[in-house]
Amino acid sequence: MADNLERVPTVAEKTLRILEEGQGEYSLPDPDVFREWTARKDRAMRPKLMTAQEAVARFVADGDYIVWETNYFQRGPSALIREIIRQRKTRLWAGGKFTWVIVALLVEAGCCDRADMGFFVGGPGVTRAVVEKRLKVYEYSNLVMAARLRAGAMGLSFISVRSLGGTDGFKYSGAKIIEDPYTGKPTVIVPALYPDVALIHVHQADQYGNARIFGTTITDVESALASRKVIISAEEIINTEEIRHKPGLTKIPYYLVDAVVHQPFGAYPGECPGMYASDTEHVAEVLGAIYNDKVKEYLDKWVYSVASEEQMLVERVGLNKLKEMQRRATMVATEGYRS
Amino acid sequence: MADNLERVPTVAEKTLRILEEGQGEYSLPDPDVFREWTARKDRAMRPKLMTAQEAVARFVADGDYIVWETNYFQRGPSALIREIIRQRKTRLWAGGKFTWVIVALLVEAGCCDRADMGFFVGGPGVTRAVVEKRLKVYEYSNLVMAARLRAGAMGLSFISVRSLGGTDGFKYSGAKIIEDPYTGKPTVIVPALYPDVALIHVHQADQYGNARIFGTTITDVESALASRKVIISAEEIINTEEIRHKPGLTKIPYYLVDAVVHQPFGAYPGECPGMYASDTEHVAEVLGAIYNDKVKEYLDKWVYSVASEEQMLVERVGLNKLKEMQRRATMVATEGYRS
Amino acid sequence: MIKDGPWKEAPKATTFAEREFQVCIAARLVENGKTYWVAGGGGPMYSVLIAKKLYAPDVVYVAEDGVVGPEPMLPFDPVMTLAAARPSYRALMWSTMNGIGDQCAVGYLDYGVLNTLQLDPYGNLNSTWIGTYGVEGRRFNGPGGADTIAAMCRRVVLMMDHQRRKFVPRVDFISSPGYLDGSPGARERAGLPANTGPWALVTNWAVFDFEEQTHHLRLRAIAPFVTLEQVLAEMTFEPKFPPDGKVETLDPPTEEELRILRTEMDVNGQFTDTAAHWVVWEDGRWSLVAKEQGKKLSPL
Amino acid sequence: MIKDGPWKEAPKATTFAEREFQVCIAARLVENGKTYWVAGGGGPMYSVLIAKKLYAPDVVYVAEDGVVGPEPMLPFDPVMTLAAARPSYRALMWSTMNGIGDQCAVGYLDYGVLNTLQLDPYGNLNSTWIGTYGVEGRRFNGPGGADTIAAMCRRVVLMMDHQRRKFVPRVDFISSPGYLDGSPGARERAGLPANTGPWALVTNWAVFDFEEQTHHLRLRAIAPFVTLEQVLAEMTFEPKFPPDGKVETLDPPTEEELRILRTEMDVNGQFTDTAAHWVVWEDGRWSLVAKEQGKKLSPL
Repeated sequence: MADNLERVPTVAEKTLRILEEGQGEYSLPDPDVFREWTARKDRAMRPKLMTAQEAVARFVADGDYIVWETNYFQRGPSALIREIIRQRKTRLWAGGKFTWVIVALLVEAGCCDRADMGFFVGGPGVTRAVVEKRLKVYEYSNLVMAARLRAGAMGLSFISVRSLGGTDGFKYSGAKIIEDPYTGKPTVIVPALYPDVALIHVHQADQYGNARIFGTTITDVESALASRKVIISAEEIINTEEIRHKPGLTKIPYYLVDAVVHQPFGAYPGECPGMYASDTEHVAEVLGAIYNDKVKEYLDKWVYSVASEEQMLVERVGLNKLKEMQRRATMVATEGYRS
Repeated sequence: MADNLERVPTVAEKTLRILEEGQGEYSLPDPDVFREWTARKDRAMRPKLMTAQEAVARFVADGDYIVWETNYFQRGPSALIREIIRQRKTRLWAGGKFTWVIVALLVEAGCCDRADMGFFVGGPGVTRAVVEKRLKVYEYSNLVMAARLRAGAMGLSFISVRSLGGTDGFKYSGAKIIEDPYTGKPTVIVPALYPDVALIHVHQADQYGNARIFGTTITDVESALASRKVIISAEEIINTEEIRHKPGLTKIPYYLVDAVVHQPFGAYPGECPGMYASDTEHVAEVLGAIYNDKVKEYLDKWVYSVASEEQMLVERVGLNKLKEMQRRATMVATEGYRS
Repeated sequence: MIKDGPWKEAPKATTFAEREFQVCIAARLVENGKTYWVAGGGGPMYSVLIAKKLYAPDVVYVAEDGVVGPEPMLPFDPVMTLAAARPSYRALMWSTMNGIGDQCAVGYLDYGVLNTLQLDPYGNLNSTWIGTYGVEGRRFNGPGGADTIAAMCRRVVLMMDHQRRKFVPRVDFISSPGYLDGSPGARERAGLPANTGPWALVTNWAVFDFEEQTHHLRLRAIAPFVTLEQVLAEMTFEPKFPPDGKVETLDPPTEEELRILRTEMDVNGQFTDTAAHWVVWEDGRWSLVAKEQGKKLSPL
Repeated sequence: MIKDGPWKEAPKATTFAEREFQVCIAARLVENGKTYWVAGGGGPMYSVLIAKKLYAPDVVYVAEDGVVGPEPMLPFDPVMTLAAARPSYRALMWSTMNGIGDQCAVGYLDYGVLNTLQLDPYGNLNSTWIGTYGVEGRRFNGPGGADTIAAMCRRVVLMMDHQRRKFVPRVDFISSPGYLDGSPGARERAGLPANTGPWALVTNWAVFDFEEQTHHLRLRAIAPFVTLEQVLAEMTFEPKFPPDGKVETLDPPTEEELRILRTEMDVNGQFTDTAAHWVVWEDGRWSLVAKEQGKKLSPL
């Protein structure tokens, strides 16, 4: 029998009280349901190169919960987002953490009717959609959304966080406060997030989806692990031989990935650190469009009136601008972005 | 008032049942207590270079809970461990995950009277210590110990895991099974681990403790974040200028670190991937000593009879052997270990 | 909290925008040898970077996305204060959002500096909705990283415009936590780490802290170009006062502070452009002078 | 489970150690196009690597420390099967322990292959203590990574010596979970992921699976060099049998399987050295022949 068995003097009760519950809607975070999905994903290394059109058509469905990494201005999957708008997807639920204009664009384009808030620009269009009940917003923060994705990436149903408690956001979230099972103190927990689609723009990937990202990352890895469908857009497609030469640089392994889109300037108008700087005029234009309620005009010009990203880059942006963006990146900081 | 407020149909009860509790001893995982410690650590960049003797004397106290990364054979802090034995520390509690011979050496040396089990060689000495009640062992697994450290590194008190449940180890652990607050299903949770000391051997560090590790890591980063005192031993001391040149390579920032020990061959007899291969004869010798109950002789030869690691390397190992170990590393795989 | 420092002896500026003043004052509150986690850019970031250059060389600036201790390549492109090459330049470490959140959770990130749209007497912040939540008014950008910083950093410095509509008895929406209802242990009951909370508020007119027992906003110092009456008139509630009743007067910006701010940070003149007037030293006293259209303040 | 494959047609070996046979049989059970997470080295690792070379080219080998899909530089130094340069060579990714654990938890690591010291009818594993826990007997190395793999991989292949003292009605200590008490939902009640559990047991004499309803060990095939009676005599409990009662006979190792095993993996002859005898094909039948002292089996 137990020789080193000792009674631990921590929790005497055999129940834990739930002290408070947010009332926001969320999908039931059941890891076993998610595992049924990953069971069906292919593990063999097969080429997954396709166009943005094809990737979005095949892997983004109306009603999906989508997450994207970083934002429209900084290594975000801007090209994929524009393609979603171009294909007029509907009823998307947006994981709006660490982002600026994307939610506003999706809402005004009629693509999105629910959003989990971390940070996104809430101009007149978003306000109107909320007041007119065309958009439901649930309230978290950047890091709490990151924690929810991390819990998903860990295959859990929930995780505890040291923030969100006490805010009004808590009330409109899926969080709870429970008695901590070990300390007995009040502890905030949040439901894991298992998105339908992760959109991730990377510096380099091979044709199978082994992906490299340089610089800071937000929750690229967590999103790839926690999402049912993963679309990678990459500035460069590199050989798998190169991947094997420096395995420490691989952030996302291929078997998580459903589609690889070769999309140079895929973060436009944003910066891709170490490769090109942002188009500051475009940044001002899109922010202005949102604050001045001109999003439809912006979308007409930059999204609907062009058939593809390639056409947009050539006809709307122009090669000179693209070269200038690259030049400015070279002028600043390319160091550190290849290792 | 709440406009997008909806009742979530998941948890109806206002309590959660604790379904089962392990009976193993553990330190109360209170993040706020840990934060009191980190409040006092210095944030300024000050040189922390010192010898292994000094680092162990200053930062390892009798009775401390110690963790180390990897093990005696593979990029482990072998030199620091030997110094702990040499200084005859006592009553240490060993976080024995992903390790081989270290717990057996510590136990036979009289340094250790408690161990959390993940994986360590349980030869006759360890068995005897358990039966004679000189050693208490609490039962986890490598990954559950890693999860406990991760919970510590996240500043939490507990985390849920998808393993350990159903085993006999569970009974001798600090784990519990509770009703999941979201799914209602039985869920295993484990207490966060906040060690007193982390011992981490790295490829490169600057004098302040900004540290780089190449190849796979076990829980180096988590251990550094979750431990009160962090001792880094490094194969190479590099300039901070070099650190700033490739910030993506920094795994541990300096303000977590208390001591930096420049210790070439600090992983001996183990391999340091990309720098030197292991001393296979020594590996056989130490394993043989443990299985054949000759640990005291082994320690006399390799630890007690030399005053320092440097003396051991020169007098017991010899420069030819060290060069041969480097040569074998060069022959195999140096690629990938600088990025 | 209001300390003396090198700014006492340095040449003073005679013309500046109020928001410039605010940033310089916040810079002087920065404690050397501490880590500062700052969400986004703007005034909070500028104040820490100015402090590091002038007063607090051992300060470690940490960006929201996990850039630790950079030597940022100033100035930045508009909006590009995070997750971009210039602000990340020559860092000691590039981490991830959860990675840097972990560092904060275990207590390694000492101070946060945050902008807010609205503030109540207990330091609660609103950046989500002004008006009746979800029904009327205006949706703003949400807490972003501010909720985390407000919850987990040991001390939080707040920055806000000194306007009556912003000092409210109760914020329309608590986006990021101050002392909540101000009662003892309110933050702990909400699951937040112990010994955390707002530490100072810097407006363009005044500096406040929070009374230890009541957690109520307390006036500590005012700008040299406003009166106590003006400061109080632009608040809908009365702040507490120090036990000795003494409200200090702040020093104006130094020329060096403004030079750095204007040439390396606010290079597009956002602070000066959006100001309705300049603060000017004339005839032995400070006065507010209407700005000449299109004219920028010189970078000194 | 027992399939036909290229080994049917390949030249057969005529002399081998039983543990070599066991590894080759386990290799034939490997499913192409799946991920295999293997704790430590030895037989489990060899079986997956042989399979990848001969039968299952799209298999992804994952090492316990998070090396994904390496082209390992064989043979390894003794003990150095993890966290070392040779086993990590030319990988697709180097992860961390928690990082690879996450991949398993969300379901991307399909199979595990594990050694065990003791096994019960429901596939529970003991690698912690043989004897009365903490009181008498012997402490072993603990679960290591096996508990995780046994809990979270979708299917687990077990490897054990076919000895009476190892097939026990109840293991002395459950280090890693099988089907626990065998009852429906027992694993789920313990918090383990749904649709997981032991899938096969490969000994040096036989292959078993687990009956779907009862989760009880079921004999499926035996080695060509032993009889059914011998197999059952070395177990303390009776296994289940297939519905049709048919127990298949396994094919012996092929020359190619053994060549790879001996020249690239078990190069120090640990499997053959520790064997008491060799299995030899002589005079039209298999027999066990006492090993000549010091003589190694040729690498073919």
